[in-house]
Amino acid sequence: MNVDEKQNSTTPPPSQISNDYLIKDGDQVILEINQEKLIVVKLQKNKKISVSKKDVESNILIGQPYYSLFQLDGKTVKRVTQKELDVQLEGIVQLNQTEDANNKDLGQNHTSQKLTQDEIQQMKQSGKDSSTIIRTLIENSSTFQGKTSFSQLKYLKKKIKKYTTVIKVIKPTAKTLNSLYYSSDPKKICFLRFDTLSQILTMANIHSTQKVLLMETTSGYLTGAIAERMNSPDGLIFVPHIGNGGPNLSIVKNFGLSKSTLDTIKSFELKLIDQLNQKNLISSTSSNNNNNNNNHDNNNMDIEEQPDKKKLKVDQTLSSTTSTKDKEILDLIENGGYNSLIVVTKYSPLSLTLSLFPYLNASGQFVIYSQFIQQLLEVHQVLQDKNLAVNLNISEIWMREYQVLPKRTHPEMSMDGASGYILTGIKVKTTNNIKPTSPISTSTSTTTTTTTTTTPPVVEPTSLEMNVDTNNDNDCDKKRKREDDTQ
Amino acid sequence: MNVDEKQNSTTPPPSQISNDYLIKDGDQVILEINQEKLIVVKLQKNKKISVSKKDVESNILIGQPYYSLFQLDGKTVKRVTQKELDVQLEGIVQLNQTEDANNKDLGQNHTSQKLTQDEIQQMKQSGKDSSTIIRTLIENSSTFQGKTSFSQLKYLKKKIKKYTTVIKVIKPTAKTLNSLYYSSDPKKICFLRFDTLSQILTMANIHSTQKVLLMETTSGYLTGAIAERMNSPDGLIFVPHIGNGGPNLSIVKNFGLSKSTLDTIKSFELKLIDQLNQKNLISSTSSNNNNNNNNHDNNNMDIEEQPDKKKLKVDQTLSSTTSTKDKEILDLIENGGYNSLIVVTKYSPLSLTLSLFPYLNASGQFVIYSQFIQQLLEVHQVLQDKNLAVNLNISEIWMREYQVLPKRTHPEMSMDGASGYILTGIKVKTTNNIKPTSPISTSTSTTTTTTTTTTPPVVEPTSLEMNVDTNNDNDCDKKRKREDDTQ
Amino acid sequence: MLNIKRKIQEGDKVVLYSGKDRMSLVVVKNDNTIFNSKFGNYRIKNLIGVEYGSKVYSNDEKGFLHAIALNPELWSITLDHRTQILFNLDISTIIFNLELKNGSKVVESGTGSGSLSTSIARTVAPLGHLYTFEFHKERAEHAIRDFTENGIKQYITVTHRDACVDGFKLENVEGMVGYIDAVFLDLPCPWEAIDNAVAVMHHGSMLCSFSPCIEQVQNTCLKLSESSFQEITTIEVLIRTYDTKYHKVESMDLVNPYDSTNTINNEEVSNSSSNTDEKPQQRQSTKWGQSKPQSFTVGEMKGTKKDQFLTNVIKESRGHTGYLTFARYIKEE
Amino acid sequence: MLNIKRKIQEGDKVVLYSGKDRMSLVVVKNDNTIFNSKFGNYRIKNLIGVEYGSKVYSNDEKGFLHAIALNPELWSITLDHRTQILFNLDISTIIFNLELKNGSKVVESGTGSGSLSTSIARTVAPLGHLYTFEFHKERAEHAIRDFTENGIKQYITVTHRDACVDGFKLENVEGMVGYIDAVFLDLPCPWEAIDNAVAVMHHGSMLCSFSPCIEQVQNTCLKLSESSFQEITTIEVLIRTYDTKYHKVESMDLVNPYDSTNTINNEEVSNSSSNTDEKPQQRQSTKWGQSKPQSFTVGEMKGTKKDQFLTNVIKESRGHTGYLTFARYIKEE
Repeated sequence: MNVDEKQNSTTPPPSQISNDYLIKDGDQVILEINQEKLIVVKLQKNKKISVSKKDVESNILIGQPYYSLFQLDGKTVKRVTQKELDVQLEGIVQLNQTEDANNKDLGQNHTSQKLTQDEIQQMKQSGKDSSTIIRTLIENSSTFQGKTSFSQLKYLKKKIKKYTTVIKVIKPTAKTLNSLYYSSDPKKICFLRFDTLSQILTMANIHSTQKVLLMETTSGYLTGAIAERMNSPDGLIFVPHIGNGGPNLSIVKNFGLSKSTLDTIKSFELKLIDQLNQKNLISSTSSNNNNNNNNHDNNNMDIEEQPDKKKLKVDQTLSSTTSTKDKEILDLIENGGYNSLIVVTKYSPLSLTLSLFPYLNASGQFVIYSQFIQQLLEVHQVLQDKNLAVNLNISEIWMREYQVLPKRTHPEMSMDGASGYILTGIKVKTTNNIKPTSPISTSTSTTTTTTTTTTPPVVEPTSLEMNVDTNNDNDCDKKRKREDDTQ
Repeated sequence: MNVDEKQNSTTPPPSQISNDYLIKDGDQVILEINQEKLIVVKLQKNKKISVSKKDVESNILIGQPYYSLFQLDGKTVKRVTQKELDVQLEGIVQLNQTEDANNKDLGQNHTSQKLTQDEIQQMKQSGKDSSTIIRTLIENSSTFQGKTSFSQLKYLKKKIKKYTTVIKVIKPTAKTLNSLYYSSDPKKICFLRFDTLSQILTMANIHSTQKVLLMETTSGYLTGAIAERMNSPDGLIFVPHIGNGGPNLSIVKNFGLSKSTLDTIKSFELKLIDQLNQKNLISSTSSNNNNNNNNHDNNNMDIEEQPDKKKLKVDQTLSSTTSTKDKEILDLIENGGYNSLIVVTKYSPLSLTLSLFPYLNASGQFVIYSQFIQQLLEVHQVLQDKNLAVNLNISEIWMREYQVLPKRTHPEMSMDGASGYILTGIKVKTTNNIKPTSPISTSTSTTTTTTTTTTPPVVEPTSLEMNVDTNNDNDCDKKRKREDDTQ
Repeated sequence: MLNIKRKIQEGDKVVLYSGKDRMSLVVVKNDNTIFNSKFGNYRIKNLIGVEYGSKVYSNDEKGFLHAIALNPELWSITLDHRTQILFNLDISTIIFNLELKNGSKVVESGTGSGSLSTSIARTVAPLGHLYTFEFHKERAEHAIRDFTENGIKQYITVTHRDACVDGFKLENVEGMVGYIDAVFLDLPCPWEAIDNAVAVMHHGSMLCSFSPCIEQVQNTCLKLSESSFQEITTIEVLIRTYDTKYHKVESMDLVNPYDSTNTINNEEVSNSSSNTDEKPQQRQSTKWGQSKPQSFTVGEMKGTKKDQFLTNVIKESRGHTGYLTFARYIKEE
Repeated sequence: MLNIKRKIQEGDKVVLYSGKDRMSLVVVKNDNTIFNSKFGNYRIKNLIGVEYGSKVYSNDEKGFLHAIALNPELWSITLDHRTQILFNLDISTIIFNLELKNGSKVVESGTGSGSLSTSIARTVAPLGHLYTFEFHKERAEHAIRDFTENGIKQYITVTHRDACVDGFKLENVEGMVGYIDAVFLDLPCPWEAIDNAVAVMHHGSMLCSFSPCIEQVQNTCLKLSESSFQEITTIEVLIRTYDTKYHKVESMDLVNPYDSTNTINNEEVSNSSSNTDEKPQQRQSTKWGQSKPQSFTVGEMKGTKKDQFLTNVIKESRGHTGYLTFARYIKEE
């Protein structure tokens, strides 16, 4: 195969990039204010937005590229470049170039400014631009000249933030919205830090055609992040909500999602799932009373084997109390074909996870998040003891930021210690095990039970601790004794 | 005060440094073999030790400085310097100096050696020195010349380790012994990594005159580490042991401790403490039955207030079953004046901690170690609920090693994730609280009870979560409402 | 790999799972292939028609495995380590911070094992595309084979090229220059490729460079700050995986000096006992699981031994993989 | 600080503890000093004769504090942050890896806040000695004051000197050159002091350099490897402190589809309940503690709220402090 300089024939269609990155009327945008604070606002033509207690015309922003900077200085608002801001800064005053100054003789006393607060306030209200104000402040500072250039720059930057406002208009995405909520109101998004979030999206195998069962109390942030990534009318995001006040998915609107993607988000009351579980449990225990108790936890898992019978039963039992709309939902629950289950809530995750678990396809992936490892331990234990899942892992992410500067490179001195924990795993079928000799996929409960009975010493291999190369496709090490295996 | 160039008058006596760092007859020493393996051996004049299946005369090592290198090559053993080893390495072959070679064309096939295993073995047995053997191997290698200098060096070093043994004689210390046991048999020392260990020694306030209550199953490693640091006849290390087979403190002998320091280590059966707790509990509940149940957990804490009475009682109740030696021990238990309690065992720490806790002085520091955070959580909860301690913290240490090389600096690619957890805290008295107006140190149970009763809404301040400057010695913020305080 | 049916079909790549460190990848063929493992031998063709997630017994019915659907994460675990691969957590972080989604156009250099490429393809498919560049010819060819077998080749263009020298422009591809949403660099000297990256990026698009050594990061950050990049941040992510299982916990039975009603151990056992209401079906017959507390003695002292479900950190953790430097390209006007 | 009696004496420095982030240091004097705090006002002289570890009530009897004995760790927490201080974990690691013990002779530069000096003095006293060097005169003087007040000055010699230039030899001190067991450097350019360190060290003694930036580490390691040092290792230690307390945990009451006998929440509450056998005396009357599970509703759904004793990591953790480079001096013959 000749691969040199030759490419696949599928040329993707060119997309409307330039337009995507222009600020438009009606956009929800993130404003970064003085590199400190992030807010989200909706821009509407001829309307004003409020930034740092000042009014800004939306029209000034609309039509400009995203990530542009706008300076609110004195009484004007105008688009600026970083270079212009740098020039402004340099223009205020010449910094010390010598290495002699060393702050050494500076006491703890910071009152080296000769101007009074009133005088400064007056300058500000007179609409003077920030450069002029700061230059005046420096002229009236008794210590500025004795500082190192590093300290001088720090002083300048501090003052600039005080007397001028620079805003950057950021395009809202899962990433930029995470920065916003994680820094301003982390509780609103269940303290979901970007690294843990990105791991959740990966481990739940999110992609355009996925069917996702999502239990969240992140005010819609997680729903939006998943929908953004799927960006497709071909998926399904089923978001049960607790209570009859409707779902709280308020953050979804900030993602700028297309209508067809938004339509894949379906939210209904968790109560319906709970009722369904109740009905199935009662009917299965009464109808299967001649089987052993191994079966009662599997009745929800053989939907595909007996879809008509099961569906019928559900419809009958619920029909007296449920509306037509509820029936549609029940259909979505039972036949959604969910391959991902994600639980990120403020509640203890065990009951929510188990309640939704029957509707995840076998071989589907799930991710359960909690701030407390103990809560995941409970879920892990139940799933393991009931053999409901394999590849169960509790993990935690440790993230560091670095300062990379000439001669001053080091990890940041403060770090965020708490990114929460996630439990990941793959659901497996617990019955209908495949015997090598039995007719495939027609195995009944009876043969399964027999199989299990004839092999009492079989031990779940997940409990083994072995350090074996995973790239050995044909592990022929059959000589090792059974005892090793069951250790 | 003039501090320039002037020092404190206490000049410490010069110690026998040179002798300390010479290998002596009878020393337990650590041998580092080929920078890979550590073993501990006892050197005795005219006796042989076994290294890599070869015999080495102790006499060759005795009298040489610690950290010296000895090379076992062919049939000889001689002291060498690192420089000599480097010269040896360089002398074998000229490495590639060009950057052209890049290993790119090398397949996975490593069988580029033309000599057979038999031929190599023959060279080795003929007593040829390693340089000669390796030179021959290189001459018969079809790929060596095509490798980068980096790969060539890697190859050389690997071969050298195979055909020659270099040992370094290391002075045993808590640090070097930790490397040894942690790498070879971590279970033996309860998986205690050096960083966690060093934090234990600090947080337990170990110093020359400390009285330490130490419950350990680290085979004496921790006992030795504490004794080494105290290095004094003025301390006391009380090490209860479980079972009547005597304490397992086998590692202590490897520390090279002086007799007077060794004499501060006292070990007796934990059973005696348990019996004492039993007796105290029975006598206190029967004698204090007119008091409320607040008191029964404090009877062991007012030893100092009523030492004679208490001591008498203990002697009486135990006298029928205990020997004279046991009475000495009981005296040590009750009047040891322990200021540190350390629990590092393979057992669940709760029962051991509570059993020993009465004998720790108030204001004394304790450190409890476990590999499982859940076990420390139990201890933390009980100590907190019973108000037995303050400044309770569960912590964990995260340690990284770095490779620091020109253009190749980065944290190590593999790391040790498990250093265990420690619970630290300071014991407090639970009764005999000091009322500002009451006569100090003569408060009785009765007044104490009254005090507690008159202040029902008092809340333990440790449950407060506040972010306050700790350097504010006179926090005058009295205007804040009581509700804030009791939140 | 992206649209797997619920039942195994001929030609599927299936993960045979028998433990966290024991996963094997097999291609299901309708012939007499036998899969041999520690847990018995399995006739592969019997998998056809079996539902994914099923438990499959060995020919002698003594062992079993689970048949699991392949996905990019399992792929990156099971592929043979023919070169240094990026690990899942780095991959997750890269994809999220590059703001990838269905529809994104991405440039990657080098392709390496294809483990990141596979994850990117999953994310950007079907509307987006990945252009990946690999210096080593054999690796490029191997990657093409893998992508084809995994059914994602229509989303990936593999080019054998030194991107530092020859750049990322593909002559006969339209909609590339100025249309690239994200660039990922895993190169010995990433700074040498940054001008070439800029040549295909658009305003607001993201770049990520992965480097193991801090000196590489320093050079890269310098180059980025001299070029038109903003939001330059360098991070490192590490995953701590917990070892979670039943442990035999031994506890000494001792008098509790703070409570006359109890020995400490009894108390402890009842407090910290794990889910005792659960009656798992299999566990009861194994030596692990919710066994009754057992007594033991050391000399004259008694203790209680009990299974507890506990976590601790896995001792041998993966340490540093690399530093991730992210930056956004802001077109200067 | 080293040989504290069980009862508070006049002149003692006592830690008044009212919470992890609320510790104050007071010198006990027999006068009318009042200590004011959020938890009431306290007459300091009343502390005289009180046993350490006692609970002390405020003048109005509404608040209380605990009187705790001072030690180097509490000292390093309570001292005002007049310069960057080394933290406990770094200090522990330094002392252990320098192999310090009673009797060690140590050189330190710079003295800084004296927080490491205090810990070293505790460890090497009474047989050993610390020679500490400080470039800033005020800091040196302040350190001498602190060491005197803390009763450890006899173990420490403070010298105001630029050790990079003038070295560590003290002319009128015998038994220093060639007798130093350990050298600790916390300097902007530690490599400039290494030759001076070697001049006082003996065969087998240890050196540690603490630096925040990797470039400093690179220069230091280079210099060490060019000098007669072996076992050169660079590490970084970080502490994770867990936030451990009662949390109100809310759990939804739902049908357990895997168990007909139970709703999941009931099950959970009984399983994960914390030490319910414990009957703490104070907790019962507070709003926290082992309160009975409470029901709550969200719309038509029911849930159960319960206090659970849980840990999580403290969000605002201390990140990087510095790299620690250790090396052993091996005298070349």
